[in-house]
Amino acid sequence: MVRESTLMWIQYITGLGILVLGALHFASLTFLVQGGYPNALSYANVVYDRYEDPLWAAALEAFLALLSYHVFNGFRVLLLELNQGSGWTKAVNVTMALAAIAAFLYGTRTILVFHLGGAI
Amino acid sequence: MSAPASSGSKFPRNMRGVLGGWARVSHANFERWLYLMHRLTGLVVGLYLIAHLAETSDIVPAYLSGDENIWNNLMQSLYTPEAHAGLLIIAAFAVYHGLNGVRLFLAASGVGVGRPIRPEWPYAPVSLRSFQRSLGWLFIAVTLILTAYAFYELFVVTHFV
Amino acid sequence: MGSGIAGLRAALEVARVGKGKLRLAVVSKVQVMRSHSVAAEGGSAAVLYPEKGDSFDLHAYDTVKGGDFLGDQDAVEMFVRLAPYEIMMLERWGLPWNRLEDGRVAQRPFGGHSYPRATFARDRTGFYEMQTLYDNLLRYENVDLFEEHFMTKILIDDGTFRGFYVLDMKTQDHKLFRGKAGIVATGGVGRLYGFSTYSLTVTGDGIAAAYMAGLPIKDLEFIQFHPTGLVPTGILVTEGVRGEGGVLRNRLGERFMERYAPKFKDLASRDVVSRAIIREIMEGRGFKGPNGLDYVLLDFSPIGRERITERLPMMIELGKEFAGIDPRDEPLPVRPAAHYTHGGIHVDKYGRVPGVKGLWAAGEAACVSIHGANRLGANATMECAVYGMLTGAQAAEYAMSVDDPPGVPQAVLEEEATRISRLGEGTESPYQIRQDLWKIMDAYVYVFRDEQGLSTAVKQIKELKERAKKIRVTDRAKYYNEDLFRALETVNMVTLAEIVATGALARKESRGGHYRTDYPKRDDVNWMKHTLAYYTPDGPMLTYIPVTVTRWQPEERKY
Amino acid sequence: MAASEQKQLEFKVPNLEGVEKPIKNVIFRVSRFDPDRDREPYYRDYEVPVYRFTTVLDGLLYIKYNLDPTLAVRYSCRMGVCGSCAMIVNGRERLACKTNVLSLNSNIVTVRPINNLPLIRDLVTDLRPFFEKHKKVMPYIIRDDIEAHQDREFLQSPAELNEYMMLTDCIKCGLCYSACPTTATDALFLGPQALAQAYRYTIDSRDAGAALRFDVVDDPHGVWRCHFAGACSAACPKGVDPAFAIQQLKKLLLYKRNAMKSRKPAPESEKVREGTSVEEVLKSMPKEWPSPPAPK
Ligand SMILES: Cc1cc2nc3c(=O)[nH]c(=O)nc-3n(C[C@H](O)[C@H](O)[C@H](O)COP(=O)(O)OP(=O)(O)OC[C@H]3O[C@@H](n4cnc5c(N)ncnc54)[C@H](O)[C@@H]3O)c2cc1C
Ligand code: HEM
Ligand code: SF4
Ligand code: F3S
Ligand code: FES
Repeated sequence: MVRESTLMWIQYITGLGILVLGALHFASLTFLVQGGYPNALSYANVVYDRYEDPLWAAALEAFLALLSYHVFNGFRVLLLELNQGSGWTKAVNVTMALAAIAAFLYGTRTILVFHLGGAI
Repeated sequence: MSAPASSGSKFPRNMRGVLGGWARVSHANFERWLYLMHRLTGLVVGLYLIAHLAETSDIVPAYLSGDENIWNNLMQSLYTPEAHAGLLIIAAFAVYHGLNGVRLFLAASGVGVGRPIRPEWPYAPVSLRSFQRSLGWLFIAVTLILTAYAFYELFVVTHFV
Repeated sequence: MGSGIAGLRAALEVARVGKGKLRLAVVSKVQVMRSHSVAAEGGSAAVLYPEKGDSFDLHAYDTVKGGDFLGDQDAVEMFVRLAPYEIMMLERWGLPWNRLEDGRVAQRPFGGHSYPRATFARDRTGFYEMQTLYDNLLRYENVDLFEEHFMTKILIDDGTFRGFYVLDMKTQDHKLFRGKAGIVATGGVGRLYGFSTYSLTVTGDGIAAAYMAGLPIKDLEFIQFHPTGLVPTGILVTEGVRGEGGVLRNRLGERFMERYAPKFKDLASRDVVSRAIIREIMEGRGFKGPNGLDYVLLDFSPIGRERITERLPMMIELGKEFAGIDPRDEPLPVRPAAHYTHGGIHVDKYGRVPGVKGLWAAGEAACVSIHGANRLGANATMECAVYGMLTGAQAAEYAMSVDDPPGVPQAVLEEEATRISRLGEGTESPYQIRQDLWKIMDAYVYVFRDEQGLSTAVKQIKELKERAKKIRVTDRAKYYNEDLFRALETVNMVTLAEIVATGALARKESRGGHYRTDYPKRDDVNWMKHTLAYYTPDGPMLTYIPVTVTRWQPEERKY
Repeated sequence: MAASEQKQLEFKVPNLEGVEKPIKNVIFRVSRFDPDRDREPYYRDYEVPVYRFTTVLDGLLYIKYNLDPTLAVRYSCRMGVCGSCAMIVNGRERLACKTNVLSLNSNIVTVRPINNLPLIRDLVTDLRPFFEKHKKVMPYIIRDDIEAHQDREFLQSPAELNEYMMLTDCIKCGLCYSACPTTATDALFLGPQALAQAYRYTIDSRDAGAALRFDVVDDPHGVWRCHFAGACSAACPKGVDPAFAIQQLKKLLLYKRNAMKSRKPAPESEKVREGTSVEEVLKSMPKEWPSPPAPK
């Protein structure tokens, strides 16, 4: 079994990572974009300037990975405190792990579709 | 709730639950508010993440079909003061949660929770009057400042000009 | 039976020795850590630094002298030699003693001790001892804790211990604890007094149960009055205060103990200091207190602020919260308060109850007679620990060597069940009886006693005894019926008060804690003997047994 | 007389006003519950005269003695060291015997049992789950040689003592357990008290049991379910500061796991003490049971 302290260590580290990448994400939608926020979400901006740029895509992908872990581990914590019993614990652990993976894969599809050339 | 009390006492469990326990605010100390807010913000931003993943995935059909409007229409429909108010809250929550998360990380690293003392009457716990508490206030202040900036981006440059 | 220092120490010893072979029940009418022993403050006396001038002889002599030569000296000698190892064991089990710079255990001066040998942990020594013992007991799986179980009867048959009759306070289930060996460690009788340092639960149930089972109760008339009970509540201000340098002052600001005990001054033995205080008050040099609680002052200023905070932190807390005074700035109002029961179930020097195979008594409930007529500070917790260990070790060995006991006759159990169910059908409030008893005891059986007062007391207690037969239990609930147990206690209290007052009336001399204004001298010719009280329906029957003297002949006590 | 009169001025005479005469009457609103009869706890009001030093416990005992003997309360030492009388007074976790009624500044004193533990009766809760958790964290010194000698101590400097001293003051009252938000829903959470004791023994320089205790606290319902809400420390009547201890424990788990596991416990004192052991006493003890006293 994975130790709880390992899981929480990762929780903290992913949290820190999210803070950095999140700031970048935030910036990319506001002052880094020409025209600022009103302009940031146009298809051109989103796809040509960011998703298709391997660097931006890599950053987003990392952001997604960290978030998937962090958020669903956070949910796991919350749910474990809500109710107890061995059935519940197992259910929460499995569901949250699957949900994290699902979220990650689903998000990855969005980010990488531009690089895989329509393979998905 | 069906959980067994560890000793199987036959008396009513008397546990306070989410509202009376997590969200108990009568006589709450500062850290307790921070805790409550951390829970709330984490939960809300986490749920937003799921919604956000769904939302952004619209770019895939747009790309595959070459019809940019699938995406642009969605963005257009979300370009409203209501949606922006929601985003503002998410931004504020995310900032608060992130900074407070750093504070918790520091606490778990033993930073700013004080040094062991000889307890003296009237007892004032070190952990509640050390650097951690200042940090709590500091991060709240930073959250407010960054939220103000988000307000500028989401409202001032979009709806007011 | 009992989970004070004595009970827990005994349990720990049994658990340790009988691992895998014995099953052990710790039964207590409160939760383990709520026992009165947690209130003990000052320290535990043991000879730890012979190289610095202390010695077993000195400790033994101090104890015997403090006890006004009523202590059994063979027991005292054994006790002082066992004490140091006990302190060391507690240390090794994790007790946070105060330390010297080199890492060894620190000690401080205490009343009546001619060497600073009170080993201490701040001013919560008893609390830490309890904590250490309790925590260590959790090591063992062969221990069952029965918390909030009230023992009402000791079952003895044919000169052999059979078990205890116990009520579960949570559910009112009647339970029979059958056993091969039993140890009674149920503490003293201090709550016979209203102005008392004791916890509200110290009602001497074990002593009463032994008495009702026909066992002799020894020396119960000797009650210690601690000089410094905080006015107005009676909460203890530890002797450690005077140990660290605090002094008593009267209304004129005099350090009056210089007059009464030129050498030991404020650190004379407790009976001496208590009498001095009452004398000051009677002669008009005390302060007028509320509700007749006149007092003198305990001045902390010689100790120094820093040291008070470091070594006597709880005094600040207690002073502020219960008298509104910070002892670092102002002296505390104090007066003598009932504090220790010298007497108890008669046992031999190993803690065995004579005539009842398989039954031991330890701690304040027992009277080995180490403390004689007046206990020195810091000797009580030490006695509890030492005798807990001693009785525990014997009980474990004994239980492993004898066969299972036969059952207890059903009739006996039914009789007890009926007694309890009958109880409470009357009209008298147990609380009123208690309060009346406190008035009597505080007035007539206090520091100074005399013929007239004591006979009044005996008479009035007999009336209370009649009233107690018609005691009322208002609460009819099944779960946690506190009312019922307070009533049971009240019955015991009245029974015990009668022994105290009768014994005191009979003892026509002054010795240690027992001071008769009409017989102000000690009388070694006629009264150098222990009182034994036996139960009869009309009140205690008193007989006497001799004191064991080995090396120290009685002499005049000077402090 | 004049001289002594002078001297008298050096002392402030304690001000014990208001001890004899009631200052005011206060309504005690007490939570009542009998599992046999009631489905929910309910409040009942009592009027209690209050003196200057009347504590909430005094008030409850007044009710018990004079107004309603059926009230069930748990108490013992009445001086704040035994931990019996934990209650929630006017919304806050407190020891009833250490809470002065006047200091509450309120004419209504609401008293109810502490949270998160089974309720037996009126103000009495079942602390067994709480004690069990304390037991779980192995609250004792762990090392091989505890019973190797009984004539010498393990050395510990005052500084080493200071490391954990404030945590030794825990009276196991359960107030922190009642205040903590996690215990309100997580029945398996070890709770502030047990976790603080786990740290207290782990950091004790005499102990070598870190590895064992780490296994217990590093559990899905262990130390990580504390979110530094600090309610425990705010509630503690003895200044124990569990919140501090728990964060320190997390720190050990995150950064010093291996160092703590292999830490050498404090050495024994070289100096040997004199004394007698039980074995010696028991050897010399006459084996036959003493007979009943023959009075003279
Ligand atoms: C305020 C104060 C301070 C003191 N300070 C010091 C000091 O500094 N140094 C020192 O050496 N001594 C001191 N003493 C004395 C010392 O504390 C006591 O003598 C000692 O604690 C007694 O311990 P015990 O184990 O015999 O009994 P207790 O601690 O009184 O324990 C009695 C146990 O028996 C149980 N019990 C009682 N009746 C029943 C029943 N009917 N059924 C089941 N269980 C029952 C109780 O629940 C309790 O667990 C002090 C005493 C007081 C009052
Ligand atoms: C911005 C995106 C983030 C999201 C969506 C998010 C989400 C969550 C969620 C849902 C929880 C569980 C809530 C709970 O246990 O009460 C949580 C817990 C946590 N988060 Fe985040 N988080 C984010 C950013 C961060 C950042 C930047 C940090 C900084 C290090 C961080 C640190 C933590 C920590 C330490 C916890 C555990 C808190 C605890 O156990 O009390 N998080 N997060
Ligand atoms: S830590 Fe404080 S509040 Fe918690 S049980 Fe111990 S003394 Fe009570
Ligand atoms: S209140 Fe609970 S969450 Fe942690 S700091 Fe104390 S244990
Ligand atoms: S009665 Fe002992 S702590 Fe309140």
